[in-house]
Amino acid sequence: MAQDLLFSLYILVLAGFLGHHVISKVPHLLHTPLMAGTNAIAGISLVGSLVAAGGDFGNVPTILGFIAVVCATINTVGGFLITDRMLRMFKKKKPGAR
Amino acid sequence: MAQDLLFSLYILVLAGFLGHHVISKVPHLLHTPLMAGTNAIAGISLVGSLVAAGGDFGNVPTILGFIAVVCATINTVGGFLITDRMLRMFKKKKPGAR
Amino acid sequence: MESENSLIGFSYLVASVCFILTLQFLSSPKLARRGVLIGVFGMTVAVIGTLMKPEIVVFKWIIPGVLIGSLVGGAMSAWIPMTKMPERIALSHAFGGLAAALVGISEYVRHDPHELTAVTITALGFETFFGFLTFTGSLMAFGKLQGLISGRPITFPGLNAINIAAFIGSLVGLIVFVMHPEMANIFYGICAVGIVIGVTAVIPIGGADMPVVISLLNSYAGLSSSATGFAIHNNVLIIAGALDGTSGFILSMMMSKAMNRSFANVLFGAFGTGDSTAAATSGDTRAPQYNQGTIEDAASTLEAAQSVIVVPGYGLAVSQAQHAVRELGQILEKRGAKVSYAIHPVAGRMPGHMNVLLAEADVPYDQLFDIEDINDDFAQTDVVLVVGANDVVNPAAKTNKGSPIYGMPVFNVENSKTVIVLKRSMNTGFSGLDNELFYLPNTMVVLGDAKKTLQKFKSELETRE
Amino acid sequence: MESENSLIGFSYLVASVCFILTLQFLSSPKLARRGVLIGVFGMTVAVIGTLMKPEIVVFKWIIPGVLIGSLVGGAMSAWIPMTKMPERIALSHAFGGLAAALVGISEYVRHDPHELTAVTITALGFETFFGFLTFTGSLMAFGKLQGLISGRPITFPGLNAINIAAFIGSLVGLIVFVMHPEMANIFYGICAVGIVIGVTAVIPIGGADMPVVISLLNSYAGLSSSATGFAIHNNVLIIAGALDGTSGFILSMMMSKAMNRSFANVLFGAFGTGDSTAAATSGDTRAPQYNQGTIEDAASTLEAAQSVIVVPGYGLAVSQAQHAVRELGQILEKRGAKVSYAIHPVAGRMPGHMNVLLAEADVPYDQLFDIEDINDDFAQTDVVLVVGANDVVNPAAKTNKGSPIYGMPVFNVENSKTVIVLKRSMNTGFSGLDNELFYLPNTMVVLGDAKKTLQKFKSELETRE
Ligand SMILES: NC(=O)c1ccc[n+]([C@@H]2O[C@H](COP(=O)([O-])OP(=O)(O)OC[C@H]3O[C@@H](n4cnc5c(N)ncnc54)[C@H](OP(=O)(O)O)[C@@H]3O)[C@@H](O)[C@H]2O)c1
Ligand SMILES: NC(=O)c1ccc[n+]([C@@H]2O[C@H](COP(=O)([O-])OP(=O)(O)OC[C@H]3O[C@@H](n4cnc5c(N)ncnc54)[C@H](OP(=O)(O)O)[C@@H]3O)[C@@H](O)[C@H]2O)c1
Repeated sequence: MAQDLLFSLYILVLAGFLGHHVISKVPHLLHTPLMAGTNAIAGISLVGSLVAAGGDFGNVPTILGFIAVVCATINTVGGFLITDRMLRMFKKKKPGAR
Repeated sequence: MAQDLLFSLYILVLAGFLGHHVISKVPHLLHTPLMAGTNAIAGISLVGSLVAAGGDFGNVPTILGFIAVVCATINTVGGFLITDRMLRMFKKKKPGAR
Repeated sequence: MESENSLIGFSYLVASVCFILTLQFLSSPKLARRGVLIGVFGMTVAVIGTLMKPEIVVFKWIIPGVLIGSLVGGAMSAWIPMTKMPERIALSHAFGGLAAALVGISEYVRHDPHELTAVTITALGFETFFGFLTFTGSLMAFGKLQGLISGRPITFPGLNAINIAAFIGSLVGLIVFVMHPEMANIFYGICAVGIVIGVTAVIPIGGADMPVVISLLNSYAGLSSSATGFAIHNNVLIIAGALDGTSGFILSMMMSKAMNRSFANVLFGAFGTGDSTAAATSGDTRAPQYNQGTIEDAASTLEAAQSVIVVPGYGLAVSQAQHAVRELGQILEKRGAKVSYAIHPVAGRMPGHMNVLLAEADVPYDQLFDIEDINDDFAQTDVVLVVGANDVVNPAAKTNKGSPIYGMPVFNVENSKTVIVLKRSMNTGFSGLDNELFYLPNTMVVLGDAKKTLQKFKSELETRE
Repeated sequence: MESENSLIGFSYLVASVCFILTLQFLSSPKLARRGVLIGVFGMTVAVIGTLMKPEIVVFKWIIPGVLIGSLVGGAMSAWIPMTKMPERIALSHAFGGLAAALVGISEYVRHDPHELTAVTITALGFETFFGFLTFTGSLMAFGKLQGLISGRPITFPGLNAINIAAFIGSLVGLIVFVMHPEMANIFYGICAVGIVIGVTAVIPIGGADMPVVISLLNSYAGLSSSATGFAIHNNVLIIAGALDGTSGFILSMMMSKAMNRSFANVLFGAFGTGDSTAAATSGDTRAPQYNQGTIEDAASTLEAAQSVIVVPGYGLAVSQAQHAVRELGQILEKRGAKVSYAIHPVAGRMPGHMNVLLAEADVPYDQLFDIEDINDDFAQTDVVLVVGANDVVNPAAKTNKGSPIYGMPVFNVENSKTVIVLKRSMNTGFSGLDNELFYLPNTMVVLGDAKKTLQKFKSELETRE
C-alpha cells in the first residue's frame, strides 16, 4: 500500500511541476482555448466512469456510472470540439492582404 | 514486473519532459554552473553504491561498491562545491558603484 | 486495485504523453490545433484501452452513455456563441465535478469497505467532496453569469465562518471515515457537505468575480481527478488532474494579480456589484463635464488618423461588436491608417476573452498586442478607440493611491492625441469606480451600444469616400 | 527489487523534489545559490534514507569511501582554476560513468541471475555499457583537452564503420543476455565493448569539439543513471538521470546549432585541428594587408571612446586575461566610457565559459549581454575590443555562402567605428578559417598574449591620466 501511495505521489509531484512549466508558456492570446482544452483533457475521468458503467456490480454503481459516462463524454467531446473551433479562428495576417 | 516497468516508464517520461522545460529556462549566463550542478545531482548514484559497499554480498560486490562510493562522492561533493563557488562569483552591479 | 494488463497500462502512458503534448502545443497559435488532434488521439487510445479491461462486461449502458454525451457535447460546442464561453466553461466544470463524484460513490458502493486501503478511502473522500463542491459551485457560477441568479453578492454576517466550519467538519469526518470505512453515513455526509459548500461559498461572491471562481473550481476539479487516480490507481487520471489543476490555479492567480487583488479578497470580499447600473447615480452627477461626441465628430477624427489603437473591453462582448469593430478597422486600414488592438490580460470577463472574440471576427492575431508590447506606443498614436472597456483604461490605477485598483497595470490611453470612448451611459465598469479618463479634454464619449455605434461610424465613413 | 520501507521511499521523493528545485532556481543568478543549498539538502536526505536500509550491514567500506570521496571532491573543487572547467567536467563524467558501471556489475554478481527479471537484466546491460562508455570516453576527452593526447582527430578509414558494428554487436549481445542471464561472459563482453567504444569513438574527434562530446557523454551518463534506477527500482535515480540526460542533450544541441553544424558532423566529421598553429602558413602569406597597431595607438583610440564593447573568446581563457580585461574596463569606465561585454553562446570552449571567467573577475552580470540583446548596438559603438575571439566575429558567417560556418550567428563588430583585435599571431581560431575582419580598414590588430597586452593598455592609460 505504502509503495503504491508513494508511486502515485511521485506521479502527482512530477505532473504538478510539469503542469506549472507547460501552462506558464501558454500566451495570453490562447488562455480561453487553454481553459477549454484542459477541460477536455480532464474528461479522461471517462476512464473511471466506463468501468463503473460497464461492470457487473449491481444497479446503483451502474446507474451512477452511466450518468458519469454521459457527463465525462460531454466534457471530452465538447471540450476538444470547442477548443478546435476557437483555434481555427486564430489566423495570422495573410502576407498578401494589408 | 510489467507493472513496475510501466511505473518506471511514467517517471522517466515525466522527468524527461520536466527536464526539457527546466533546462531550457536556464540562461546562457549560467550554463557552466548548470553542467556542474547536474553533475552533482547525478552523484545520487551514490545511493546505489552505498548498498553495494555496505551489504554483505561477498568481496567482489563490496570492493566494486567501495570504488563506486568514492567516485559518486567525488561527484556529488565536488559538484555542489564547484557550482556554489562559481555562482558566488556572479554579482549584479552594486547600485552605488559605477 | 484494478486489474490491468500491461497493454492497458501502456495505453494510459500513451494518453498521458499526448495530453502533455496538447498543452505544450498550446504555446503557439500555429501549432495549437495539432495539439488538439494529438489530445483526441490520446483520449481514443485510453478509451480503447479501458474497454479491454476484464471488469467491463456489459455495454448496454456504455454505448448510450457515450452516444448521448457525444451528441450533447457536440451540439453545445457547435452552436454556442463565442460570447458565452465563460458560461460554457462553468457548465463543463459542473459536469466534470459530477462525473468524478459519481465515480467515487460507485467505487465505494461496489467494494466491501474493509477491502479498501486507507489511501483509497482517503482518496475517495477527497474525490467526492471536491467533485460535488465543484459541481454545485460551478452551477452557481453559471447561474450568476447567465443572470439566473442575482449577480450581487448574497451574504449575511457569519456566512464565511459557517462555510469554514463546515469545511473543517468534513475534514474531521474524513478522518473518522478512514478509521471506520464501513460507516457509510459519514461518507454520504461528506458528500452532502460538499454539495452545500459549493452553493454557500459561491453565492456570496459578486457575479463579475465569477471568472476567478471558475478557474479556482477548475483547480478543484483537477484535484478531484487526481484523487480519483489515487483511488483507482490510475496514473493518467493523476497526470490529467494535475495538469488541469495547475492550469486553473495559474489562471486564477494571474487574474487576481492583474486585478491587483488577493485571492482572499476575491473569495471573501463580496466585491463588485456585478451590475453596472447600480452605480448609475454617482456617474450621472458628473455628466455635464465630459465631451459628448456625435457620430460625425468621431468619424472626422477617425478619418484624419494615421494610427489607431482599439482597446476592447467587456462591453465589446456584451454588444457582440467584434465583427463591427473589425469592419471599421478594415475601412481605416484601406484609408491608410495603421490599426492595432491592445488586449489587456483581464479585459472582458475571462482570460483571453477578447482574443477569441476578435479572432472570431477574423482579426489576425499578429495585430493583437499584450500590454507590455503596446503601452509605450500610445504616445505616438492619433486615436485610441475604447470599445466597451473601462477599468483597464482607468488612470486612477496609476495616479490615485487610494483607489482599490491602484497598482493594477492599465493602458496609457490618455497619452494619445484623442481618445474615443464607446459606452451606453456614464455608468461604471466591473469595479464600480468612476473613471476620470472620460472627463479629460482629449476624450470624446460617444454614447450608445458599441455595435450600433461602430456600424454608424462605418456608414458615415463610407458616405465620405 | 530492494526492500524499502516507506520512510526510505519518502526520503527519495524529497530528494527528487529538491533536485528539480535546484535546477529551477538555476534560471536566475540571484536565486541559483539557494538552489544549490536545496540540492545539498536533498542529497543528504537521500543518503540518510539509504543508510537506513536493512541491506546495509557493514560500514567499514562506506565510511572511508565517503571520506576519501569528499576530500578528493572538495580539493578538486576548491583549487581548480576556472579556466580548467571543461577538464573538470570531463573528469567528473568519467567518475559518474564508472560508479554507475560498477554498481551494475556488483548488482549482477550478487544476485542469482535467474532471480532477476528481464527488465532488470536489460537495465543492467544498459547501465554498464553506457557507464563504461562514458567512463573511457570522458577520460579521452579529458586527455585531449589537457593535451595528454593529441587534439588532432586520430582516425583511419573504416573506423566509424567498426565503431557502429561494435555498437550493434553489443545490442545483439544484450538481447542474448536477456534470454540467458546466466551467461556472465556475454555480460562482461558488453562491458568490454563499452570500454573500447568509449576510446575509439572519441579519438577520431578533434580536440576543440570536445565540449560537444562532453555534453553528449553527459546525456549518456544520465541514461546510465536512469537505467540504474530501472534496475534497482529507484525513482530518484530515474529522475536525476533524466534531468542530467536532458541537460546534456539540450546543451550539446545548443552548441551544434550555434556552431551551425549537425550532430553527425561533430561525431563523425573529424572536424577541426584542435591546434591553431597548424594553420600558421596560410595566415602568414596575408600578413602585409592588416593594420598592426602599437600599444600607444590602441590606447589613444580607447582613450577617446565613449562606448566600448568587449568581445571575449577562447583566447581570453588561454591567457587567463579575465582580471586584466576587468581592470582595463574599470579604467575606461572611470574615464566616462560605457563598457559592455558581448558573450556569444559558443565563445570559448564550453557553454557559459566566458560568463564564468568574467564573473570570477567581478564583472557584474548585468554588463554581460547575449547576442540577441547587443548585436544591434555595435553600429553605435566607438570601439570594439576583441579579446582572443575569432570565429564568433567572423563576417564570413554572414556573407560567404561557401564558408563552413555560413549561417552561424556572429557579432556585427565590423559595424562599429574601430575594432581592436588582440591575438598572438595571424593564426586561425577553432574552425581553421581565415577571418577577413582582421584585414578591414577600421580594424587594428595588436599582436601578443591578451593578458600582457591588456596590462600594457592599462599602464599606458594610467600614465596619461
Ligand atoms: N478578463 C478576466 O479574466 C476578468 C476576470 C474577472 C474580473 N475581471 C474584471 O473585469 C474588468 C474588465 O475590464 P473592462 O475594461 O474590460 O470592462 P469593465 O471595466 O467591466 O467595463 C465595461 C464597459 O463596457 C461598457 N458597456 C457594457 N455594455 C456595453 C454595450 N453594449 N455597448 C457599449 N458599451 C458597453 C460599460 O459601460 P456602460 O454600462 O455605460 O455601457 C463599461 O464601461 C476588470 O475590472 C477586471 O478586473 C476580468
Ligand atoms: N563554447 C562552446 O561551447 C564551444 C564548444 C565547441 C566548439 N566551440 C567553438 O569554439 C569557437 C569559439 O570561438 P572563439 O571566437 O571564442 O575562439 P576561436 O575562434 O577558437 O579563436 C580563439 C582566438 O584566440 C586567440 N588566442 C589564443 N590564445 C591567445 C592568447 N594567449 N592571447 C591572445 N589571443 C589568443 C587565437 O589567435 P592566436 O592563436 O593568433 O593567438 C584565436 O584567434 C567557435 O568556433 C565555436 O564553434 C565552442
